[in-house]
Amino acid sequence: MSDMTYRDAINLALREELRRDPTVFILGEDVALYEGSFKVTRGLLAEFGAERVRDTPISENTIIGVAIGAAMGGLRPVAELMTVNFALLAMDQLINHMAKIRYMFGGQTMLPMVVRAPGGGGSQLAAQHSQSLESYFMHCPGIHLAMPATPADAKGLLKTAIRSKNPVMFLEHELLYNSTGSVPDDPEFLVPFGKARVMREGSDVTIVAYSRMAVLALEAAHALEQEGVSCEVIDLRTLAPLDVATIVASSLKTGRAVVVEECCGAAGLGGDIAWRIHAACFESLLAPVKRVSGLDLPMPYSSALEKLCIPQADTIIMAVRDVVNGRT
Amino acid sequence: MSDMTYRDAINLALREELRRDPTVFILGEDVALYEGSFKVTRGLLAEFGAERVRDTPISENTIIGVAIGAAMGGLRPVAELMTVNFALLAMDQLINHMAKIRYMFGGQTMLPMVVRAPGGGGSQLAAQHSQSLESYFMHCPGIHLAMPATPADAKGLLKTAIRSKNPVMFLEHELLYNSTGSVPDDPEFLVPFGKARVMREGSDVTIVAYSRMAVLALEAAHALEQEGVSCEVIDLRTLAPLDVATIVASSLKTGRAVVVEECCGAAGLGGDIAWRIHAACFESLLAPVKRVSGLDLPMPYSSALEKLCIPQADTIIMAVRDVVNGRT
Amino acid sequence: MEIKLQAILPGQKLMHLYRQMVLSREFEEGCAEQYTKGRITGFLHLYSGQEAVAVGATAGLHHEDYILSAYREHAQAIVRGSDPRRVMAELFGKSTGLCKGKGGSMHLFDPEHNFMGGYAIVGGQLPIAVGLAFSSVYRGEDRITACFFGDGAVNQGTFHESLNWARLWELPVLFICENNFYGIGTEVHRSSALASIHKRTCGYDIPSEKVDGMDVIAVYRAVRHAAELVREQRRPYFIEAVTYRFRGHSMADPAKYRSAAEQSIWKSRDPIPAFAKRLLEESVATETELEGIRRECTELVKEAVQFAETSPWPESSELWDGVYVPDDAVGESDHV
Amino acid sequence: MEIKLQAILPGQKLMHLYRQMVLSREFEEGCAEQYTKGRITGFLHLYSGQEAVAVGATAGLHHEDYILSAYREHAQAIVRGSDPRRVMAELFGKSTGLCKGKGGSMHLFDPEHNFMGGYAIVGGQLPIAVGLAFSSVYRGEDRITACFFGDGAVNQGTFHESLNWARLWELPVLFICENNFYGIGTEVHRSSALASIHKRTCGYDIPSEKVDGMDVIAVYRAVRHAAELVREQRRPYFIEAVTYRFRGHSMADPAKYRSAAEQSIWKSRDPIPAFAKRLLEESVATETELEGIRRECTELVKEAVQFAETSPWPESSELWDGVYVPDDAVGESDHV
Ligand SMILES: Cc1ncc(C[n+]2csc(CCOP(=O)(O)OP(=O)(O)O)c2C)c(N)n1
Ligand SMILES: Cc1ncc(C[n+]2csc(CCOP(=O)(O)OP(=O)(O)O)c2C)c(N)n1
Ligand SMILES: [Mg+2]
Ligand SMILES: [Mg+2]
Repeated sequence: MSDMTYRDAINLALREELRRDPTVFILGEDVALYEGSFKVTRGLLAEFGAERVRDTPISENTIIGVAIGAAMGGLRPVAELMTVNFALLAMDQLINHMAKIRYMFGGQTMLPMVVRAPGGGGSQLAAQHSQSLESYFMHCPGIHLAMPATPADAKGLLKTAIRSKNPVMFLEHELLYNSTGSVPDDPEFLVPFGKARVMREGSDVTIVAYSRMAVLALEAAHALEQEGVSCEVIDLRTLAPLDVATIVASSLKTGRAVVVEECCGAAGLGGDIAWRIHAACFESLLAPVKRVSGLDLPMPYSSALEKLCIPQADTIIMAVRDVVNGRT
Repeated sequence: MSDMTYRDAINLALREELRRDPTVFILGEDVALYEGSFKVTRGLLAEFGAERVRDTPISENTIIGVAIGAAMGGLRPVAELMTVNFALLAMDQLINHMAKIRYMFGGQTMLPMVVRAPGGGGSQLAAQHSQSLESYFMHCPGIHLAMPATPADAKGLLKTAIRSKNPVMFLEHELLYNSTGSVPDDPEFLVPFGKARVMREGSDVTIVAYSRMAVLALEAAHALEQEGVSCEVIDLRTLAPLDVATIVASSLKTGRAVVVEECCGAAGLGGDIAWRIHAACFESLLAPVKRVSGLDLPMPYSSALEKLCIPQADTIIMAVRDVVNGRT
Repeated sequence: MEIKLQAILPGQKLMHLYRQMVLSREFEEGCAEQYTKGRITGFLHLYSGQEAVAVGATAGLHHEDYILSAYREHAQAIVRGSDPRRVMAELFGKSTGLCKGKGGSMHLFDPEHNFMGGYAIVGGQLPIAVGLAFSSVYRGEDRITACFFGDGAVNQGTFHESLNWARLWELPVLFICENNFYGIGTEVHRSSALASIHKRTCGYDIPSEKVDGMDVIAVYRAVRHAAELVREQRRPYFIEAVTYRFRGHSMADPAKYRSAAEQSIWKSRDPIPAFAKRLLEESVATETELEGIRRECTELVKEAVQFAETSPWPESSELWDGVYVPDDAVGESDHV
Repeated sequence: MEIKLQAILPGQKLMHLYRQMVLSREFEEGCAEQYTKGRITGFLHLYSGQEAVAVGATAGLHHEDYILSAYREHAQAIVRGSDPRRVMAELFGKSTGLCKGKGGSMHLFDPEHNFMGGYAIVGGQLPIAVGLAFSSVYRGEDRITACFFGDGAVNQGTFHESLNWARLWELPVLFICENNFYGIGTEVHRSSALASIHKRTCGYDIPSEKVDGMDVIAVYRAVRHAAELVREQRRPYFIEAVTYRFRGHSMADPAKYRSAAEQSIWKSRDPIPAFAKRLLEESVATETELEGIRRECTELVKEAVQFAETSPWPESSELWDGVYVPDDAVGESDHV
């Protein structure tokens, strides 16, 4: 075990997989010489050379298309979109192609590729640079969607993603890059997809979250403990596949649930999860499932406004209190 | 009142608004000379000329960008995307720009524009041409989303959309174009946004649907009547704004609800709606809210497989039976 | 003075080209019939008239070279070697289809013949072709990637991004634009600022040329030459093949936007009789031999239809096959 | 032999250009200071070094001409007439900001001055500019649309689609590429197959030229001439202004990818002292006058900072303002 940042854990995963498998290569805007806009690919050009760590033009749709072609040709591309906002320029290749190619070609090819993209709000980057687009990818069959909350998961999930034979969207959170945690040194450390992690056990309320929201949920749970409310916190790790069993088991146990999503609430993935809890735990729920979501607004720039749009530990705390007190 | 097809009702709405307001113009691939891939714009070039009914290159992202610029410059563009699948090539302009411009510029401009796009599955067009992408647009604040089920609503909602000062996604269903109904002749006939229509009153179960799914829901309700099950069918008409009040009032009355969506279930908008019912009617629900969704699969081509992926009247009937019988 | 056919290719090979063009035409006309009978559903885009492009180009490539195309790709797959029976079965939506009924007319795929797919999003195949070419270079393979697309595709962003990228990374991509003058009902000069498509590569420093797409030998020679350049220099090249589709955009299109005069001029240039004429004139074949080929192809298409007709529908149990690769690490599996 | 400044523009106007460049520089350096103090947050992309482009170009346009830009657009807005105090307040996120604190550094917008926005998606403003130009033509207005973007933007699909479209529809768009040789850390020849950017318009039949973007007069003359062509002929035109940013891509970038030698060559061509020298040499101004302008601009920026500092934060009640236009027919309203 080593203590390291989320950023370094991702860097380590990339490094280990580049070492392990010569078909793995990295492509993206400013990933090589500049070492990544968020410095996630630091040192990789130096170690692996310009053949395997490749800067690209600012052509997002083609970055994904090239990765698709390369994967079809037997390589294992790891593409970086500088931020997830730019995935919107690549939706054609991501959704119309990457997600559908295997199926529409009758299972005759596979696309072992990963698309990494940092996202989320909270740095006053305004409407075009602060989106949480996870619902878009969860809503698209044919791809997996991983969203690590901790450095260890960042490493273990990314390694699984790179080794997977299926296309994986791997969404990192910009505000987690500097967070630290202990990370297994074992180069065979993998975190399986579709297995949520119970971050904290509890008996009164289940909080379901992912990525940075899981970190905030844990914070909220600590605070709530002082008030005598015992929260079970579930970090989903992957949204597709979704570990419904763990969510449901916990909700059945506690009888109350809060689902936290950073993305907008309208047609957000939290609705799907909340409905699943409702449908599976209908008889056992002591209160309606509560959702904590990003506001249905383009993100405002001003720090004074931005913080109102993104779920905070406090928002989660209030939601838990409501659920415990039977308020809707 | 005149009997006409959904296609003709849309054509009429376009025609009336083109006549009424000289700032309205139409652009899209093959909308003018070819009169539209689905012949929705038939006769418009002849009546309004090549200045106002304009063919474009196959450049979807720029079709939307040009419409945005034109709207910012004071016109009222009605852009056609040949099918909604191609909206994925334009997500940058739709989501990063159209939806955010007014807000990020502090409300100093407005974009009175409409993006029309046919969509939905059921014609054996396979994975890249059969998508139902409404959740993507409902999940994006800053735009309105209308999805008419009947010829009258097609006309009235489109006219409202064109007159609106806000950007509207107007999603038509390919399989409804030939459906017929009576449509008010009044050129001032408008259907307001955010007001669902109770298509049929009932007392046992509420079925919430939209677009073609509402037509199927009504069919299912007729069949269920024979079994003595009384369904209230709600056609949402617009998904954004969403008429939560009507959904909740009906669900409170019947105590049971089925939410039907043609799009994939995972992170689908039906989850959000089902959760809203659950949250608002927690004490009154006699059974868990049931969802009927498109399967979480890329659409297969073969008619033998395709029909399994799309909700049918029968699927809705079974879901209603389950809800009535308390099965989950 | 035109070079004699047999100075370009041996007689057997010439006959093979003829046969492929005839088979393509017969196949497409067979599809039209089956569509009219309601046995083929969905969109159906036929290739009749453009055969010289697929046939000539494929002959100029190596079998291990990758080929990608758009949705008007039956002939491209068949010419590459795909079994016409399985192609027809795919169009019928049967489980014996090339893609098990999952893809249909617009999504043929045959990795055995390095036919890397038909794509239904205009311009969508271009970046993928660039990526495939990159994989070849990365793996030290000698193959090149040929990517077909239409005149309508050249105004998509992907065209621009892909050409720039292919040249920048020095990738062996042979771009082949089949200019049939129309994107559905829109004539090329109404969609392209510069209607002479091969000239559009100037902004990417990619050499290009225009070739008569109604002349199978012209296409063959241009593509063979270009493919060699691409293979040796590891650089993209661009060919505009000028051609014409004899039918509407799809079976749903009566194609009223084209004048009768225009159509008849092009029909008079039908690549199949034109090539037959040369074969006869230069005594490569006799009329009897050509007739034999035509009959044989008609028969093959009949067989294909019968195969498709008698093949089973996919079982509902096959529905979930082929979404994901079973993958333990990922903790999820499907039925493949 | 160089034409004398006053043969090009009257002395007062020349002084105005100088003042605008100085104000832009002072503003940007003021921003850097405020960023370091933590008062400006988010991404901050400064324009220092490129002033001659915004100032020269704006002087060559009419005030009713539309201008759009990317995210490095403070100077473009201010030069157009936006109040520096309200621009600074926007960067602070205050409610007195140009966009009420909703947009920030990357999204200035000032319709009063026909400044139609800063956009943060590389290449995103190009199609919008084409649409604005179309609206002018449709309404019979005489204005043209000038669209600024960087060398990094030319490989986006939107560049291609927009240039083709502008030429096809014959729209009055003046494309101005500010080639500062880098898209973040990637030098132009590592992203563009054809690094000479103005040559890339050959595929669209759009005339283009390259101009020295460190020379405000050269930019002014080129843009004035181009704008007249665009206005009269109703056709697009393309200018590549070769320039350099003196700072990193954003405040977060130490810009280590550029050699000290390269930087110092470009700094020696700083457009502000270069223009000052000419103004003095040709006796358009005295050193005292120039000094006065510099002091005045420093003062203006100080005022702007103070205005921003003392302005109120947006109230949470303002959060929902400006999403939708209140609109009865639509059955929904917001608080605007
Ligand atoms: C992105 C996208 N936009 C629009 C369409 C609808 N569409 C299908 S084919 C076509 C015309 C393409 O013309 P061209 O590239 O010349 O090919 P051709 O049909 O002539 O073979 C269009 C617009 C599509 N399939 N994909
Ligand atoms: C679509 C998109 N991709 C990537 C980015 C990240 N990004 C911001 S600026 C930039 C470089 C742009 O370079 P250039 O166009 O030359 O403008 P400059 O910064 O030099 O003014 C990149 C890649 C973005 N904002 N938008
Ligand atoms: Mg064509
Ligand atoms: Mg630059």
